[in-house]
Amino acid sequence: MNVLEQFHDWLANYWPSWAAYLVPALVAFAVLSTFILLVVLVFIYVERRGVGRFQVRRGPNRAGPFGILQPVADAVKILTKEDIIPSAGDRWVHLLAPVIAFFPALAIFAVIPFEGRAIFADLNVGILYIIAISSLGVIGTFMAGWGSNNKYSLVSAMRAVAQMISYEVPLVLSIAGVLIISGSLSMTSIVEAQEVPFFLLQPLGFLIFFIAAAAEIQRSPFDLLEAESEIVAGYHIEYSGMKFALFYLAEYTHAFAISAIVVTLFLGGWHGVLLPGALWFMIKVFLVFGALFWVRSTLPRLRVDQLMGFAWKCLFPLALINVFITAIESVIWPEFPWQLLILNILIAALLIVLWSGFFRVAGERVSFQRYGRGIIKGLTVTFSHLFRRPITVQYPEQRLTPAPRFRGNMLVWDQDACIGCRACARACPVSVIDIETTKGDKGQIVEKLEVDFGRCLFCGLCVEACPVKAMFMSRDYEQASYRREQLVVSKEQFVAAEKRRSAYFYPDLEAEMPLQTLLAPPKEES
Amino acid sequence: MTVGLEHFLILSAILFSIGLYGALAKRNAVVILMCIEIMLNAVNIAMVAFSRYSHIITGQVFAIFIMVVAAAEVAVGLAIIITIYRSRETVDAEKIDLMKW
Amino acid sequence: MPSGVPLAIFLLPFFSFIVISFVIRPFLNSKPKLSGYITIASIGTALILSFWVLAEVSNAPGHVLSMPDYEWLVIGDTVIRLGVTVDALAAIMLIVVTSVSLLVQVYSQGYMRGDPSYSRYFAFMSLFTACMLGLVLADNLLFLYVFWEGVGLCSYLLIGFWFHRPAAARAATKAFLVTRLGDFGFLAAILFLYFKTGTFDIGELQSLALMGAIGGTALTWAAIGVFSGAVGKSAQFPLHTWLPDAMEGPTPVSALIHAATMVAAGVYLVARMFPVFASSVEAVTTVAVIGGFTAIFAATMGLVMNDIKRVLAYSTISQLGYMMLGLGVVGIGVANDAIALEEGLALGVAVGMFHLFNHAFFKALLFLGAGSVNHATGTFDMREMGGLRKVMPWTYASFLAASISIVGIWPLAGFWSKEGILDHAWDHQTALFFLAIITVFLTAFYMFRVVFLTFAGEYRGSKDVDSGAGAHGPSLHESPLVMVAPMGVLAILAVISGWLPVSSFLGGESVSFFGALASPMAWVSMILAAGGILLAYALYSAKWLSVESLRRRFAPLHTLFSRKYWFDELYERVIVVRVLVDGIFALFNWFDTRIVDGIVNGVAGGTVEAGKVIRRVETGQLQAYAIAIFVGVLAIVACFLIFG
Amino acid sequence: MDNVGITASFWVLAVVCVASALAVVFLRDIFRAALFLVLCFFTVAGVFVILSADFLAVAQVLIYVGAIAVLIIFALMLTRGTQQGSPSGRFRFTAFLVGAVFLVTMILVVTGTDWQAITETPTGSTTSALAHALFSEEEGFILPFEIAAALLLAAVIGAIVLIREK
Repeated sequence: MNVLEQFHDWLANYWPSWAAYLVPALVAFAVLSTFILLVVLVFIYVERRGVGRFQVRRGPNRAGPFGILQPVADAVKILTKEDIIPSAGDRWVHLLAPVIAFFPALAIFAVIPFEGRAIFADLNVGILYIIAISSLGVIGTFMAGWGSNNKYSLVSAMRAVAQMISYEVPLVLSIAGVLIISGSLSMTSIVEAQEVPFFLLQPLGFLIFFIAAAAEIQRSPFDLLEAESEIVAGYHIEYSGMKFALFYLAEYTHAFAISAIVVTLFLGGWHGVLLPGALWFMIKVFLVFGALFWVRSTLPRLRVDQLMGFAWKCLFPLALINVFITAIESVIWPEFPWQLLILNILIAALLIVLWSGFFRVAGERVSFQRYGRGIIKGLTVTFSHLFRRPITVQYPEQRLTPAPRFRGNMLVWDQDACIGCRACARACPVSVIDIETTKGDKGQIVEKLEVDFGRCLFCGLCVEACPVKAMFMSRDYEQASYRREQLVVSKEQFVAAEKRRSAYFYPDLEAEMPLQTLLAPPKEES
Repeated sequence: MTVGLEHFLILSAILFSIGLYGALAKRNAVVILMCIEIMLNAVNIAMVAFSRYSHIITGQVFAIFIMVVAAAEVAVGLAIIITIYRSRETVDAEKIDLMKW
Repeated sequence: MPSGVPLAIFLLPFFSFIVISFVIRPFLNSKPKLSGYITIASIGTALILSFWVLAEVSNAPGHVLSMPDYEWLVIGDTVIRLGVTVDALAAIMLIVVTSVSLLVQVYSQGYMRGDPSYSRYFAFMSLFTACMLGLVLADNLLFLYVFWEGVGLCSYLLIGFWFHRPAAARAATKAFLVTRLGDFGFLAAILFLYFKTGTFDIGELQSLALMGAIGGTALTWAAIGVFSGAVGKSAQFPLHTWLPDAMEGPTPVSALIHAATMVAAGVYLVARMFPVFASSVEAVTTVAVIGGFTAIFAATMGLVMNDIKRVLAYSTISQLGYMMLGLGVVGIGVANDAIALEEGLALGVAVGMFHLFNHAFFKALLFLGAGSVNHATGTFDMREMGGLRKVMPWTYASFLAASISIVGIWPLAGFWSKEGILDHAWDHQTALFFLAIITVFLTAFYMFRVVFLTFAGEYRGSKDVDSGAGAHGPSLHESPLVMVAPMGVLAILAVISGWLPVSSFLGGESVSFFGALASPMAWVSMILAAGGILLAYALYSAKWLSVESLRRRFAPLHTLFSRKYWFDELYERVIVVRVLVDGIFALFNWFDTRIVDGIVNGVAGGTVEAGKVIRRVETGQLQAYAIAIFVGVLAIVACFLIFG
Repeated sequence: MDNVGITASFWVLAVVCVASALAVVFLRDIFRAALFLVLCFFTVAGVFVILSADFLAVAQVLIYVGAIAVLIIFALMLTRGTQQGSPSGRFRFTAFLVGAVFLVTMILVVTGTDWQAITETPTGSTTSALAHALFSEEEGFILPFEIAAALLLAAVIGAIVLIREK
C-alpha cells in the first residue's frame, strides 16, 4: 500500500469514489511532474557544468551564483523565441510531435519507486509498462521528422527510429536476466529482491542495458540523429520556441527516466545506509547520469552503419547469451547466492573479450588490447580532467596572457622618449601615422599624433624605424569599436592608454614577461 | 447503465466491420494491412472480453497468439509490399494483379 | 568354414569396384595402377577362398554345404530369403570364374597399359566378376536374376568400353538388347514359377519339379522360359548374333565373357536348374536340339571368317552348343528313364560343366593369344598376319596347345569333356550325335585355319618383321611378360584341366587316362579332328589345294557362311524393320496417338477450354477474393441463423 | 474501480477507438491515417485495462504501437505511399455492403444470444495466471507457444530474405 492509496482511502470516506480516484491521481501527477521538471532543470545545469569540467572548461557560471540560474535563463530565452511552423509541413503533426515525444518520458515515472511506498502506481507489469511506453517516443520522433517537411528531419527521424527499434531488442533482453533473478515484473519487487545490487550479479546485462539505454535516449556516442555535421540538427531542425523546449525537456526527462530505471533495476533502487531511501535513490540517479555524460564527453560519435551493426551483431547476441546463462544458473542455483557474482563477472569479461574478436575495424580484428584499453584510457583521461583547473579565461576578470612578441591592436607610445623625429611616419607604408611637431628646447615637441588603426597593417615598421625606443607594438587586444572614427587614436589617448609593450623588435623585453601556455591556468600579470 | 459483455462485443464488431470495409475497399496495400490490423484488434477485444466475463484465461492466451501472428504477418506482409514496390514501383492493390488469368 | 567365406568371395571384387569407383577414380586418378592392383588382389584372394570352399565342399557329405540364410524382405505373407548355395557345381564355377578372371586381370595390366580409362576398366571388370560370383552363389531365382542382369549390364559397359567408337557402342547396345530378349523369357519363367509354387528358392523348386508338383505343360513352359534366358546369355541359336559383334570390346573382356562369366552364365543356369529341365522331355529335347544345332551352325560360320576374334567367337558359340547338347542329351536320357534319376541328374551337370570347365581355360587362352597377336600386329585380320611363330614363340606355343585342346586330341583337356558329350549323344539322341561329330571336324578345320594363317607361312602385314631394325613403324615383338605369364598358366591348365577329377567330383563317370583310348568313339572323333587339321594344313599351310578354287566351287555355301546365314539382316531388316517397326509398332503408334492421346488430349483440351472460360473469375484482385471469402462467411452465418 | 469509472472510461475509449478506426479508413492523408491507427491501438489497450487484462494491455502497446505501427510507418515512407494518398478502389460499394451486412449480423448475434456472463471482476493479477496458462506442462499451451516462437523466427528470416537486395 503506497502513499497514494492511503490518500485515496482517506478521501473515499468523504467524496464519491470516482473523485476519490481522480483527485489523488491529479495531485500526484502535478507533484510528480513538478518534481521531475525541477530535477530536469538540475540535470541540465549539472550536465553543462559537468561536461564543461570533463572538457577542462568552466561551463555556465554567470547567471546567478555558479551559473545556477542558467537553465532558467535559457528557458526564458527559448520561450520568447518566434514559433515557426513550416508552411509546407503537416501542421497538426508538427505541433503534436513534441507533446507525443515528451509524454512517454514523463509517463515512465508512473512506475518508478522513489522509495518503498513513494510510487505513483505499483503495476505488477511495471517493467513491461516502461518498455511499452518508451517505445512510444518513436512515434513522436516520426511525427517531428514527417511534419517538418524537411529532408534532414526525415533522414534524422528514420535514423532515430531505426536506432531506437534496434536498441530496444538488447535493452529488453538484458532486462530479462534481472527478471529471471527477481522473479517479478513489478519495480518495487525488483528493488526488494536486490540484496546484492544486480549490476554485480548481472554485470553483462548491466553493461548492455547501460549502452542500449544510452542509445535509446540518443546520448552521445549514439547521437546520430542530431549529428550536426551531417544532418544539421536532426528532426528538430524546424522547431523553435516552446516546441523545441519540449523536445529538449523530453531528452533530459528521458535521461532522468533511464537513469532512474538503471538505478531501480541494477543499483538497488532506494537501498542504502544511513541516509533516507529517496535521497539514496536520487544520489544514485545523479551518479548514473554523471556516468552518461562522462561517456558522452569521452567517446566520439559512431557511424550509422556501425551503430546498427553494433546493436545487432554485438549487443543482441551477447544479451541473448546472457539470458541463457542466467536461466541456466537460475535452474542450478534457484536462490541465486551472491557468490555467483564472481562467476558472472568472469563470464562477462570473457564474453566481451571473445565476442569483440569477431569484429573488424578498418580491416583489422578488434582486440581488447587496443580498443578496450583505448576506451578505458579515454575515460580515465576525461575523468582526470575533473580535478584540473579549467583553462577557460574568465575574461573581464581574467585576461589571457598573450605571447611576448604578440602584435596587438595598438601602438605603445612613450612620450618622454620621443624626440619627434617623424621617422615612424616616414616608415609607415600606408601612411596612417599623422604627426606634427614644433621645435622645443630639447628638440622637437610632438604636437599631434594620430594613428588610423582602421587602416594600420600592424607591420611594425614604425617600431623598427624609431631611433629612440619610443614606439612599441602593444600586447593589447581588447580595443574594439563600432565606429570607424573611433579607431583613429589621438595623442591624448596614447598617453592615457595602458602600456603593455610587446617584445616585438625588442627581445630584451621578453625576460620580464609572463610565459604563455595553453593548458596552464594563466598567471595574472601584475 | 452498466457496461457488459455485449458492449465489448459490439465494439469489437464495429471495429471489425470498419477494418473489413477498409481492407476490402482501399487501394494502398499498406493501408489494407493497417485495416487488417484493426480487424485483428477487434478480434482481440472479443477474446479478452470473453475471457473477462467467463473468468477463463484461455481467451487471453488466444489474444497473445493473435498478437504473435499479427507481428509475423506484418513483418512478412510489409516485406512483400516493399519487394513489390521495388519491382513494380506501386503498392496499388488493383495494379498488383500478377496472378491474373 | 565360416559362413562368411562364400559371401566374401562375392564381396571382395565388389568392394574393389566400390573402392576404384568412389575413391581411386575421383581422388587418385593420377595413379591408375592402383586400381589394377586392387582388382588383382581382391580376385586373387577370392580365388584362394574359392579353393578353401572347394576343399570344404569335397569333404562335405553329398558335396553340399548348408549355409544359413537370412530374411531379406517381407511383403505380406511372402518372405524372400537371402542365402548362398555352396555345392559342387557352385564350387567348380567359383574356381573357374575367379581363376580365369584373375589371369585375365593380370593380362590386362599389360594389354590396357596407358589406356586413359584404365581405372574405369578395372572397376567394370571387378563388378563383372562380382556379379558373376553373385550369380553362382545365389540360392534363389530372384537374386540369381539380379546378378544375371548385373552381368548383362557389365557386359554392356565393357563391350562398349571404347564407347567413342560407333561400332563398339552399337555392339554394346546389340548385346544388351539381344540378351534382354532372352531375359524377358527368363523373368516370365521366374514369375510363373513363383505364382505356381510360391517360392524363389532353387532347391525347393528342384525338389518340387522332381516330385512332379509342377509338372506337365506348365513345367515345360517354365523350363523353356528359363532356357530362353540361357539362350540369350549363352548366345545360342537364334539369339547368337550379339556375341561375334561383342568383339568390339577390349580383348581381355572378350576372354572373360567367353570363358568364364557372361556366356557361362547361361550354361550354369541350365545346369543349376537341371532337375527342372530333366522333369520334362520336351524341355530337355529343346535344350539338346538347340545346343546341337548351334554347335554345327556356328562352326560353319567360323569356317570363313577372316577376323581372328570372330572365328573364336563362333567357336565359343559352337562350344556352348556342345555344352547345351551335353546337358540336353543326358536330360533326355533321364526323362526317358534311360538313366536312373539320381545318377542322371548329377551326370548331366557333370557332362555339361566339365566341358564348361575345360573350355573356360582354353578359350580364355585363345582370346588372350589373339589379344597378344593383336598387341603385336595391331590388327585382328588374319589376312594380314602369318609367320608369327618366329617372333612370338610363347604365344604360338600356348595358342597351339589351346587349339589342340579345343579340337579334342588326346590327352589334352578338350578331349575328355567332348568325349563325354559325344558318348551320351550317341546313347540318347543319335541324330544330334551326327551333328556333333561333324562339328568336331569343322572345329578342327577352322581352329587350325587360324593357327596356320596366323603363325605359319610368311608375314603378310605391313609391320617390320626384324625386331629392332624397324625404320618405319613399330616392329613385331613378343608381348610383355605380364601378358605372356597368364597365357603360360592357362596353357598348362588347358593341357591338364581334363585330367582333373572334375567330372567325378560333380557326380559323373571318370575315365582312366589311357582307358579313354579304348573307346571307339575317341578314335572316331580324333580321326575326324585329324582330318580337319589335315585339310587346314593342305589349304593354308602347304597350299596343296587352292583356297580360291575351293571357294569358287562352293560359292553359294561360302556366301551363306560369310554372310552369317543373313541372320543379322533377317533380324535387323525383316524382324525389326518390317515386323516390329512397320507392323506392331505402327499399330501401337496409331493406337497411342489416336486412342490414348486422343482421350488424354480430349480431356486436356476440354479442361483448357473450360479453364479459359472459368479463369475470368481469377481477376488477380486480392480484394475480390477477400470479398468472396467474406460473402462465404456471411452465407455460413446466415445458414446457422436460419437453420440452426 | 466502480461502475461509474468503468462506464465513463468505456464510452470515452469506445468512441475514440471507433472514431480513430474510421479516420484510418477514411483519411486521405496516409501518414495521419497511420497516426490514427496508433491512437486506435492505444485505445484498444485502454479497453484491455477495463477488461482487467493488464498484461495484455501492456503487450498491446508494446507490440502494436511499439513494433507494428512503427513498421507500418516505415513501410509508408519506403513505398512513398503518401504521394498517392489513400484512395478507395473499385470494390468500395461491395465492400461497404459486406461490411454493413457483417456488422448487422454480428449485432444481431450478439444481442440475440443469452450470454452467461460472470459480472464479478476477476481478482488478482492476470500475469501469473497467463504465465501458468501458457507454460504449465500439463494443461498449458506450451507447444503452441513454441510453435509460435518458430513462426516468428520463420517470419523474421522470411522478411529478411524477401527484403534483401539481390
